[in-house]
Amino acid sequence: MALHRGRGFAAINYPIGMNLGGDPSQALVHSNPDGKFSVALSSIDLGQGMKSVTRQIAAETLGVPVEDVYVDTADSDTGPHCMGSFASRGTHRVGNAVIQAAQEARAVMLEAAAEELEVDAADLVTDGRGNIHVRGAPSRSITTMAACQAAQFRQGRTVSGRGIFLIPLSEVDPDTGEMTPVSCFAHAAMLVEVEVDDETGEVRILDMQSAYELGRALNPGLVEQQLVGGAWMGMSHAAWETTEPRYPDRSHGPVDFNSYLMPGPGDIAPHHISVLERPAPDGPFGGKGPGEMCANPVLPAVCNAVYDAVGVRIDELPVTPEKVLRGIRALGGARPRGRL
Amino acid sequence: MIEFRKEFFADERDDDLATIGQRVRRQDILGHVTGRSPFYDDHRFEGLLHIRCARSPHHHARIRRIDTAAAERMPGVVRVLTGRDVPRNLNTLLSLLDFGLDDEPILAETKVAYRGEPVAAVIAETEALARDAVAAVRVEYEELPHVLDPEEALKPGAPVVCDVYPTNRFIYHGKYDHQKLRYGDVEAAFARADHIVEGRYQMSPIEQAPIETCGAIAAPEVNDRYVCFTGTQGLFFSLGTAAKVLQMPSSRLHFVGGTVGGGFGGKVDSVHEPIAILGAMLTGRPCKFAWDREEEMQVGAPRGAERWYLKDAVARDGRILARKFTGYFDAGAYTRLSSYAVIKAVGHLPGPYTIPNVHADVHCVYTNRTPSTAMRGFGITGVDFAIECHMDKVAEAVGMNPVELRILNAYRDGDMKAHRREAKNCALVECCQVVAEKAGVTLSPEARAASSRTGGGGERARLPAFTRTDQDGRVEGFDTGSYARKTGSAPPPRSESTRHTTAAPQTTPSSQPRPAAPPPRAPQPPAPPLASGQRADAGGSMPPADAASPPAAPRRTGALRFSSLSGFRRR
Amino acid sequence: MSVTVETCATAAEAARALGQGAQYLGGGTIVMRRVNAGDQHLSRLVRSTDPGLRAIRSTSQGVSLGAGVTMAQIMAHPDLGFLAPAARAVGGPALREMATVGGNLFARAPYGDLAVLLLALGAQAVMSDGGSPRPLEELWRGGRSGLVLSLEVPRPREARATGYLKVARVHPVGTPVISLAAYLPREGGRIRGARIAMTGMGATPRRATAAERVLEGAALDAASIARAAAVAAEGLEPLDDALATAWYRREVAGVHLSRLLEGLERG
Amino acid sequence: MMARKPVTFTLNGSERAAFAADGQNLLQFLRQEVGDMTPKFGCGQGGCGACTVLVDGAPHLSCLMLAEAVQGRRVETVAGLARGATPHPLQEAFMEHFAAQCGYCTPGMLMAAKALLDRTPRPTRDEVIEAIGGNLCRCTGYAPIIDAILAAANRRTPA
Repeated sequence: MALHRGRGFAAINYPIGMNLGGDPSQALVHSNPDGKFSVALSSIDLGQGMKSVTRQIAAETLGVPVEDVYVDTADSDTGPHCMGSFASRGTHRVGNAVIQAAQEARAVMLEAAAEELEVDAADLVTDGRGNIHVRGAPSRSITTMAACQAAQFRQGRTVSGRGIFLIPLSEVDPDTGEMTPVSCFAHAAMLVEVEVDDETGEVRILDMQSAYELGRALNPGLVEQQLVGGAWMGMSHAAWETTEPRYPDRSHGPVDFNSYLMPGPGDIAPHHISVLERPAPDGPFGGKGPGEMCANPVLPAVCNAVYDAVGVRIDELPVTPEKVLRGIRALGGARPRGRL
Repeated sequence: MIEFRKEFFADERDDDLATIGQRVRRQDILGHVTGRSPFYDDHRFEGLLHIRCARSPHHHARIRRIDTAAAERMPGVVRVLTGRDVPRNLNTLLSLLDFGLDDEPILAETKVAYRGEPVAAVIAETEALARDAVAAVRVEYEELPHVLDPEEALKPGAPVVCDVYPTNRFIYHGKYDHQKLRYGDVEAAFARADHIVEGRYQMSPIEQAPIETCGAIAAPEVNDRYVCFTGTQGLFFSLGTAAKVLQMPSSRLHFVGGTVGGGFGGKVDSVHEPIAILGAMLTGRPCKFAWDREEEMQVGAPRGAERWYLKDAVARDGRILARKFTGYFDAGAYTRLSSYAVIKAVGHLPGPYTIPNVHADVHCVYTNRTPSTAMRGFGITGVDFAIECHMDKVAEAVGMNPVELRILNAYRDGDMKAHRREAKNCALVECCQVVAEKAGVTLSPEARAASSRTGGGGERARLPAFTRTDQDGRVEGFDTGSYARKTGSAPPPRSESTRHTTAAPQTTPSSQPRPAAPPPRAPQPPAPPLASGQRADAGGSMPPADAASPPAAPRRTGALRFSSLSGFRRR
Repeated sequence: MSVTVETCATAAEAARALGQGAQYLGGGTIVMRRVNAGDQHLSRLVRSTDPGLRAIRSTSQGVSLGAGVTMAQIMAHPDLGFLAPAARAVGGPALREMATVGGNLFARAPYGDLAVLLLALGAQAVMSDGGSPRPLEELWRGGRSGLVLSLEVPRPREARATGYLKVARVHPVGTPVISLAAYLPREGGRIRGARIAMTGMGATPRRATAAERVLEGAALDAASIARAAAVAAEGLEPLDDALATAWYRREVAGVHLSRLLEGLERG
Repeated sequence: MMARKPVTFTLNGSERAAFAADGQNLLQFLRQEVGDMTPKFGCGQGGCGACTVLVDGAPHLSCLMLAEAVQGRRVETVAGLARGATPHPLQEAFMEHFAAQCGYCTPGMLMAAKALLDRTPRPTRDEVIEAIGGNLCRCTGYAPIIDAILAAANRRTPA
């Protein structure tokens, strides 16, 4: 037998969010008397980190420690409207709504502080550690706790804010397809190395080298989660998954995880990720949303790598050992290309 | 193994923020590692009932009779629901955005269009008893010819999958049976190209496979409201759908969710919430409706299969002069979200490259398989697979390094894109350069020097002098605009006529007394556009259609417009 | 179906209780899945707490495995090294704590990662209805009566004589496309009593009799391995399922057999 | 209705007694009758490991185990993993290494990892992979989970 190595490349961009019918999300922010803030959303955290990234966005905007913010989601009685968590819209749409709400709440907090310090609110800054002080004069300061207590118990102000972010409806021209599909794009390039067994058609994914541009990485830990997990899903789509192994025939459809195939912990390949950050002009602190695009380049890169290794084009996913073996047979043997 | 290449675009960022950019622990992580994060099914209810569905064994069949008597008599069975119990038993998800016609029953009444389509829902004391009762539901079917391949479904004489769309195609803007993209003149470019590169690509249907299956628990709440704990990905999407299907003001619904065991697009369809709430309404007890793993895999809507044909005109030096797409989204039996995936895909073409001539015809096609829906990368993943496999073939055709080819054709700031908006904030070139550098791929000095921020605009910002358009796939008589206005108004009170009006597109009005057998229905050639228009109207405020004579509706005109937010302004 | 469960102190009582229409519940990895799915063919389940069913006894010619012995027990047992590779091939650690020898015999194809090795070794089943132990193939041919109490597994004369190979799409835990086991005892360098078995090549684990015939009396070398590989799938009926088509299994059965045998040849 | 059988067992160190319905599996029993919601339903087929609990110290798939079979035995779930308010080293490592996203597979993953570390305090990477081989995660791509388990093993003070 012979094992053939090959490398395949792919590059993609990804539109952030949906535009059909307009794409709004809302947020409400308010503080407890002691200056601890709550963010109310009806957005969904399905693992992507919605609660965590909006918490950081709120803390950054309010100018308070992240520990002083808690995000509550999702309850339709308390959380204002949100389209939902899909289309990589969460960070961008909800994040922007949270910024608007937090800015409104921050303004009240600073007015309250100004009244206590007997200065102009415009001269006040937050230090992100729970203090508000006069710009350039850290000694003239008040804690966010004291400011919020004053607002509520002495001044009768609500330290709260409302936010909405809307990407307006995009009309689509029936004849030309002219439209404004989205507000910003994320980008990725991926080079995958595979090893193909020319007697069995089995493909092993050996290594992944990637570069992802996703706007500002609002939380490097959350970004890493998406990119590592998403690339795994890309591998999985490329060479394992299908609900209909004989598509379009419906026979042999998997009904359990023994027959619905996904790469296990013994199949994963080292993934060397580089993150580029070109802030989105309209993104929250320039953030875009890596949630979906991370999987996409892996599919074609794997197919291109298989071609590079044995000369077989797989244009129908998934890349099964059978398709590869049939291809090798049709060629009368592996035809390594070595183009990369 | 992750690095942050801060040197790129550093001048566009201030990296001195306090919390943003920090590797802060997840807010929900302690709950996750202690097993205390409250997923929808982690809320306990006294006297919880369990709902399971009886499902079609056929790809396509007329329902002659649904007999639930035996099931209802079984121990522990509280109630058996059929379509007649659903206040508005016809819906399409995107009607919340005024996009598309109601085409899918919550519980099938007159026919089933895919294997696994629900025809009855058993409510029982335990899951085991519900399963036993499901096995006792007797349904008489009259099998109909079925079609499973999207291109087969578009051929004359193909079985009609969904009566609302008699040509097995979604209708775009009330004008065409597919979505067009026309930019420049691809045919002229093909004529003068050095290379023509063609390809056919097939994306497989894929299960979102969240480890937590889709489901919801609904219970009567105080003050004549219902609480619904759900794993939905769109809380108000599901709330709005339930309000419409149950003909109930949203103020009587209290949805709780937000902690979901994976979604990946598979938890948008709002299949479970309306039935769980209906169960709670009709039994007065908490009801749980969830899929088991087998249902999740074969009944739950997957990422739809997509088939793409690409044809490129390429110059000797590797510049792509034109790219032509023909795409087929296999929507399965009902629309769900596939109609939108086509729009999103078309807005994405021709990929991250600046190509002066682009042409696309993309069809949302109905077949007799499980309806497909969103999944991570929806509308993009499949066509990106096609585009990037195709780019590899183009690189080979012109004898070029595949990375160089991408950089040469990459879109840059200021370029005009095929959907006629200027590109900005681009970074494809830089991603390619970084990977090449890491992987030891040698690039030419030009490719190494390239930048997303230079070399764009100017000539590349100009719209084509001439764009070839056509009327192919023109349909007459659709006016989904009026449809949109109608659903935009307060839902009419539940009545037979209301119910049957919404069901009117079906050729067999369910007003016929059961178990009367409907007239047999042989495979028929796709109805002419006019008929389809009438059906669209009938789906509107027309009186119940009579089986014998199709509704004679006044022809409407005017293209469908995505009316924004009508579903939401009223809140 | 909603089931009733009867627990018996002894295997003999369990065998009697089985009677008509009842299903024996062992480790649960097969039957409980059917219970969870509401299988309407299940109404009575019978289980037994008989410690004998969990017993592992070394005998003169080999070992006796109670039908209730789990994969984890086999892996942990000092005398069962020759079975460990197959036991480890069954599911993940949690499943192996539950999955039993008896259950693996009746696991739906292409499962049976242990059974295929037991078949290659010529293991025989001791049934509750008395009588002499039965070859596994006889058991699978039907006419199955009573409860499998234990398996008599001959100990390979030489450790080097047995080989095991599992081919799966997912790692480390995956359903077999094919699993292969070979027992090739040698006398004076010649193979005597060759036994080769495969899962995925029939409705139950099956012996590759054509390959056995080629190897019988031959020396294990490149030539005989090639001849055996060429006829590996002869007379077998490869499965057509979600994991692979019958065509694929037929095409690669020989490839994997030769890889298994080459491993044995290298020793 | 079905017969109900009393089951007495130890859950995370404390004696528990509850009634199990005939044919009820351990997962349903723990969640519905006992009220420990930490083991999760993923498939009911033994294919995902989300329901993994320890029985007498060994990992078991609670969805495939007859509830009454734990009579008199010792059951551990993730609810008993922390020592009071102090997270188990595995929990600490999972938090630090971002080893959970949706968190639904996490309880089963943690119990599979605990079973490993209880027997093999210093596992190799391959041993970790083998130990979680029966536990599916759809979010993380496994790498962070493997890293977290190895980190926990290295951090853990010898018991």
